[in-house]
Amino acid sequence: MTRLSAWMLVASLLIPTLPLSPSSAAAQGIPQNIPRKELLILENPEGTIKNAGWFNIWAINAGSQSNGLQQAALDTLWYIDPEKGLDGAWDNSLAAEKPVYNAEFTEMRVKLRRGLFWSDGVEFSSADVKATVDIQVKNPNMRFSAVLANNVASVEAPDAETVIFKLKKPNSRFHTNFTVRWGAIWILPKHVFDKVEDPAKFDFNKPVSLGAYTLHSFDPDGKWYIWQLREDWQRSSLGRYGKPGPKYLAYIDPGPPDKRVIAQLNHELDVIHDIAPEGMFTLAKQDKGTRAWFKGFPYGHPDPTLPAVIFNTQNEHLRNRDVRWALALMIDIKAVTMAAYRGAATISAIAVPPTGIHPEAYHKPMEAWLKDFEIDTGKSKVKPYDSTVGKQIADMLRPSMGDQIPSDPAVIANSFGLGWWKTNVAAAGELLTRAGFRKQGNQWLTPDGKPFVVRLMVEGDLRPVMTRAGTMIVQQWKQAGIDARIDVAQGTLLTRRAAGDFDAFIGWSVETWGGHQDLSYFMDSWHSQFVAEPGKPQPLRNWQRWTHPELDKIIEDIRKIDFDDPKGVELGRDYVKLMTREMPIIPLMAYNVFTAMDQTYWKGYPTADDPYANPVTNWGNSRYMFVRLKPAN
Amino acid sequence: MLAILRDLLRYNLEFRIGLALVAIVLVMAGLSFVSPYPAGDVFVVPPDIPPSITHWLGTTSRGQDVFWQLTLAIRNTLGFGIMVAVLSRVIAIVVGLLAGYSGGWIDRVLMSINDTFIIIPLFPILILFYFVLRDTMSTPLLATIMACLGWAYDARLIRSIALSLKTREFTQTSIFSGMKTHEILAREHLPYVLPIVFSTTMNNMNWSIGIEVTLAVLGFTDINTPTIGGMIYWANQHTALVAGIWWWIAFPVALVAMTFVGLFLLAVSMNEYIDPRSRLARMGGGR
Amino acid sequence: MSAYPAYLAKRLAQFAMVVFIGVNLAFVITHASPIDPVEQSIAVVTSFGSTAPEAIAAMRSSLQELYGLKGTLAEQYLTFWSRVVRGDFGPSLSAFPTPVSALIGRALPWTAGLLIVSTLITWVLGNLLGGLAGYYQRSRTLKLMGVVAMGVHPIPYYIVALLLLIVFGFLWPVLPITGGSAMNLQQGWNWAFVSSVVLHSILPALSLILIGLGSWFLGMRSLVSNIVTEDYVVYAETAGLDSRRVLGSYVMRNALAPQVTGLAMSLGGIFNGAVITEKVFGYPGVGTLLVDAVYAGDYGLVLGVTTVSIIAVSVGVLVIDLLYPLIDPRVELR
Amino acid sequence: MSGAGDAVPVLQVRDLQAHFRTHYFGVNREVRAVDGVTFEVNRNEIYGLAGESSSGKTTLVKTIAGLLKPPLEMVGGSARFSFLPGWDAIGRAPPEVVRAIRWRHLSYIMQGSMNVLNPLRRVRYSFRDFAWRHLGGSKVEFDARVVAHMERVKLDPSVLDAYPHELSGGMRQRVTIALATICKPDFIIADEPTTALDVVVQKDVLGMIRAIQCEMGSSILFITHDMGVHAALTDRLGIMYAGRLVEDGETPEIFSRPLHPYTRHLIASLPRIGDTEQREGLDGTPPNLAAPPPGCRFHPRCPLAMPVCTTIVPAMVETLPGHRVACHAVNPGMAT
Repeated sequence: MTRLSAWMLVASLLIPTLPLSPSSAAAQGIPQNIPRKELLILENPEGTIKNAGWFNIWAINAGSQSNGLQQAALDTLWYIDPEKGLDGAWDNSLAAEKPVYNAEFTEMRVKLRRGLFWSDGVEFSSADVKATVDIQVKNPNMRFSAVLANNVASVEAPDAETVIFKLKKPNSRFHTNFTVRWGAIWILPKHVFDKVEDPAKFDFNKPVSLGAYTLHSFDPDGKWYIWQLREDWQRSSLGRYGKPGPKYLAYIDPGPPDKRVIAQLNHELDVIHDIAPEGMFTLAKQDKGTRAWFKGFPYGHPDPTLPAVIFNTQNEHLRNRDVRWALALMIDIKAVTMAAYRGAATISAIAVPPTGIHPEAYHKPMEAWLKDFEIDTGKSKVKPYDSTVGKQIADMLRPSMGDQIPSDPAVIANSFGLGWWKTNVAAAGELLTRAGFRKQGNQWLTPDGKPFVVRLMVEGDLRPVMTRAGTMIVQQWKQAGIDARIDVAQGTLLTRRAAGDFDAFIGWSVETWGGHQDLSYFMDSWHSQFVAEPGKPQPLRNWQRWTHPELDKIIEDIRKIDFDDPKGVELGRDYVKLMTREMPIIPLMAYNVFTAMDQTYWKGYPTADDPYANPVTNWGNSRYMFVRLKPAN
Repeated sequence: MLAILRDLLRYNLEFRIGLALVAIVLVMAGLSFVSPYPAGDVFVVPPDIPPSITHWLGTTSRGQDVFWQLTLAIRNTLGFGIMVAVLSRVIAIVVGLLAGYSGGWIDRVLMSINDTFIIIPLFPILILFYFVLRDTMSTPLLATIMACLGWAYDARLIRSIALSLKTREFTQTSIFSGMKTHEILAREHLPYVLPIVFSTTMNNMNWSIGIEVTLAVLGFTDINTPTIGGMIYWANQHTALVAGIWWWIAFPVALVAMTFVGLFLLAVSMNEYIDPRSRLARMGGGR
Repeated sequence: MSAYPAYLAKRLAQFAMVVFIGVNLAFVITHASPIDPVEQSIAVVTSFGSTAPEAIAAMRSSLQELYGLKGTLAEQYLTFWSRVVRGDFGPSLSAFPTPVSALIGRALPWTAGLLIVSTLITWVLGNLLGGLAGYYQRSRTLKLMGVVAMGVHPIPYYIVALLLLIVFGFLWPVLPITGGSAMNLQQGWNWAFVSSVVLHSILPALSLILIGLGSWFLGMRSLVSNIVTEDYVVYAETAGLDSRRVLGSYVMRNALAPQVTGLAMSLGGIFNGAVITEKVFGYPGVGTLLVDAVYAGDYGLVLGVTTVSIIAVSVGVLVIDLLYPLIDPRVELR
Repeated sequence: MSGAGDAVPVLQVRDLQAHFRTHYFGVNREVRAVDGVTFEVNRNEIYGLAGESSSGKTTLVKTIAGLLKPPLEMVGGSARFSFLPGWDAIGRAPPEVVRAIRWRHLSYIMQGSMNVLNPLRRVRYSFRDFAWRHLGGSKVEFDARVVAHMERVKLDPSVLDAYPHELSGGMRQRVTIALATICKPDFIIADEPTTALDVVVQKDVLGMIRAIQCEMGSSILFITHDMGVHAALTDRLGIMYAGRLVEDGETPEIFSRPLHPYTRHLIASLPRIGDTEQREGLDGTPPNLAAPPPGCRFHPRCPLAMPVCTTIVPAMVETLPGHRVACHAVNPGMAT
């Protein structure tokens, strides 16, 4: 019996490990049958794609975009880089030059490049651009139908290299629809879509590519996509910059943050889109080959996006400016950046991201105005701005982080930001009192005598950093006597945000170009004409559902001036002042994305030292990275 | 009952280990009442300190002391388990006794429903509940839902005991003496059923705590209330594992494993004591 | 064997009951929901731009029909059933316009494969070892295994999966910790793909096996230690039968019947475990699909996966029930 | 018929002792279930063993058959079979030797025979499991032999393909008898084989046992508490009380001249045709074997009890030729 039992024990231990032996030496997490040296592996932050075989990006809500489709295979007229760009932030991609408007901004004329080909050998021409507009206007259920239908009266293609858009009303920013920030209206292949009966139900598999890469293979379960460099890559718009380094690109779902870190430590994931700050610190410590945007602290790439506490200004209590300001004055931003980013954040008191060229255009010039800015609480007058908060954060971090923390005030201002609102619970109380609230014990009651409940919605582990910021703010509000609650919405945040089903949430309604001072990218959609009624879905970006006559005026003025007109900055500063007075959102900080790049196989990634592109893998711009990457050995 | 406990304590190793584990867990939970830190607050101590004299189990990346956080977490987790156990016990006893005693079509219908609840995969249903209730899904509500789903195994057990009780003489006597059904069930049968109820309580708590941990880790519960699952959830949010903050995950996992093994051992040893068959087997087969 | 038709009828009735209650549960839960799936769905679709009012009205109407929210409660109920019967849960919102059924159809084989294989291994191994432990009660090795089983068995799936992930993905990284197969392999019956699938399923399967093993081991051990005192076992021993034959044909064989019933009873629980394990290991099965659907707020997909998993588990139970007479001819005694 | 004169008994039991030893919840218990039993069974005879339930009959035959399992242990004495020379008890012989003997030379019809057939195994397979290795031959030959044997016990061969639960109690008992006798063993232990059967079937089965025994010339150790059955079937009879043999001898002799008060009581309690008066009962219950009374274990219930009975264990003495008894009242002054 002893022999039998021993045998059984050995067997039971061996059975599970049996298939281990033949291939345990081989790397598990990389695509098979492709030389690793020719392959760049990037994270697809969308994770596992449920309808993997859907490549029709022009259909609503369909398929993956960050799987390489918009980075490697699609193209449109222009790109604005959030950083410096390969050849300036502005890049004429399919277009040969900048857009030309008539004096009234009712017509936009585009001249296209010639000699560009779709991957099936058909030449790209103005007919494709015209079809992109016509097909989507005709099919109202397509992704860009509404914006095109609202703006375009007609589109003409007098010859193969010219497209003329006739607009329904003056719009000096119409070209931005065809300008890639994160993405844009991508040009579709007319010769493919012409044969399709219902373009909204067409899966576009396998996609015909206009970029330098074409689809090689993909996982029907949606975990990986592999793209291959086109033989005729020179016939794509990227060809102008030389041959892309990687012959293959793999966009993969590497799993939750810890698995991403493990994968990069094993050199099975070259570019991580984003991880928690702790994961970034770990990589920096353990993997000598890992490089982030900044060589040291705070590592992350600041996206031209402004995380903020976004109020639902249609909410009974939050429609009152005093209440919103009171909630802002209860926040201690130092604790929030510690909780969210472990201090690795760039704060911003004003409603413009402190990134790209914005600090020069907005933050620094407005410092004096902010210092003088005064609130009248009814009982007292306070100057809430504290210009030393950025420095305070740096000082707070120095004991634990040591030399990584800069001491040069200019560098501190760049990496940690300038000032923010000083925590002032007393003033906040006075504001609430003026709004008719009263305090019972340590509990604020609304004018109708109920506890003042504020549910702060966060996305949970889909955006850990924002969730952490939200929990900290809730704690601070609670300590100040608000019945604040955290509300983890996970993926339903998007729908609830659109439906206005929230009191407040951590997110962003301010997104800018970064490389260009123009603010219309987000602000145009803030016009009161787009604000939905309570309970009805709100169209893009003005999630706070906030309207103000002054804001409408600013927006309308911007529509009438040229994209590069210096007057735009003036209007932008007016916007900042209005936002500061009204506080419909509480601006917090830049969205620092911890994109970690492993230099074991590839070198030449974009970094703060060589800021030619945004490294973040789901941005359309990151295609510029491919032409600069060289094998490490 | 006390004599049984004394005997178990004296002679049964499994019971002793189980009791010791559960006692440690209970002491931990009790300590939460004297926690020097406010329960839900973050950044009250310096973050990321490994276990040391000042912070026995280290501190989290959220600036919480793991030890004190753990005391509260285990209290909430145990409280949840007890809540589910008590509620589901009530359902199980009522259904089990009623089915066993009534017999006939009542028995058949009840047991058919009962078997259904045993077969149905409950986790997707819980997720469905979470999905439609979202942030209105509070801890008591979750406990109630789980109690409504998790009574079936025990109801079946109780029914089988009730069936055997029914044929005993004293039941007949009670019937002849004019006692009503609910009186017979409550006064005559319940005492026989209670020991087995007690032992299944442990298993039921294991089940409900396990599900709570899982739901919490997936972010499907109220993350404001510190629980064991909630601690692991936050640790995952801070990639504690790869960041080397192992104590943030290791101690909650260890404590909850202690809870599980402790409760399980209690259940097993009680069961063995209660079940005459296995007791007989130990005494020597009877033949 | 004359009792078989009656038995069959009883089992089928139970199956119908499970499906009936399960589907009703799904109906009641979704209809008690404070959220409006139609508006939620419209919000998803329109948040990407299209706001043409006529289009929304048309969409609202078709979604109401799709989600069985049109008409009176009774009508809604019937519509819901007809959709369940047709297996039509509408298009997935997070993977629009792919039908929910297509997504489930793609994920189900992964889960079924993982579950069936790991459950079989668990059941066979657990019963074998537990049977040996119950029969050879003095073996130290088997006693030790009993202690280990007792220690591991009550720990929830998530914790065990997490520990395996730490050990094999981090401390000793020899096994793939995410996905269902290696990248860039053609799915099909070729060696590279199949071996990769096996390799990727080891950790998820192992966590299911480790936990499941304990309960079968303990269950079988106590069954066997009771069965060895049964007359027919003693008699067979008395007759000088080879002890392996006694163990095999008399003890284990007879202990199997309740263990088969136990298997049917625990399928639901095993499925719960699979959901969690899949999520931890990023395995492309229905569990991952379900959790992702919740994260994505995909109403139709959540409802579809829930309903399908209830039906799938009931079918599994039914299959076991129908096979049961092969193991135990005394069906009328059950 | 009587084999008393044969030179070598098939079974010789000498001072056999078997105890239950338990250690549970910290309490050590030792139950002397069989305590110094000595008797013989001769070739071609049916030796009956009588006594109340829990008098140790079953433990005794289990000890003899080498079937003890912990916590039951054979503590002392011997039980020699003529077909197992060189070993003083089956339990002490090596397993392979024992395996070769079982069923070939020694078979067993068990108490509670209703449950001795594996409920999940067709009868045919039980025969194969039990007997094929002894009888050998091809499967077809063996099956033919089984069918032939079935006919001898008046069973239809179709029974072979049935499951036990499909058979009636009497049929099942016949199957077990067929099973126990198919190898024509030298020695059969029959432990209460007819107890669960109704009277008519019981008579039928008893007749069959007798007939087969005659035909094969086997010896049977037959246990039942039913004195009527003993009277009808056995050649010689032993009476057990509280783990000890108190009397044995030829059955007619015992019935006609019972010496031990307990035997007398057993016989007296047999119903007889024409009985009118109330039978006199026996006070008290059988003793607790974990703490048996000192001296003669029967003394607390014995109508003839004397002071000596409470202290000294009476010896088993051949009082009359072939008739032994252990009683101070019958054999004054004899002690073990």
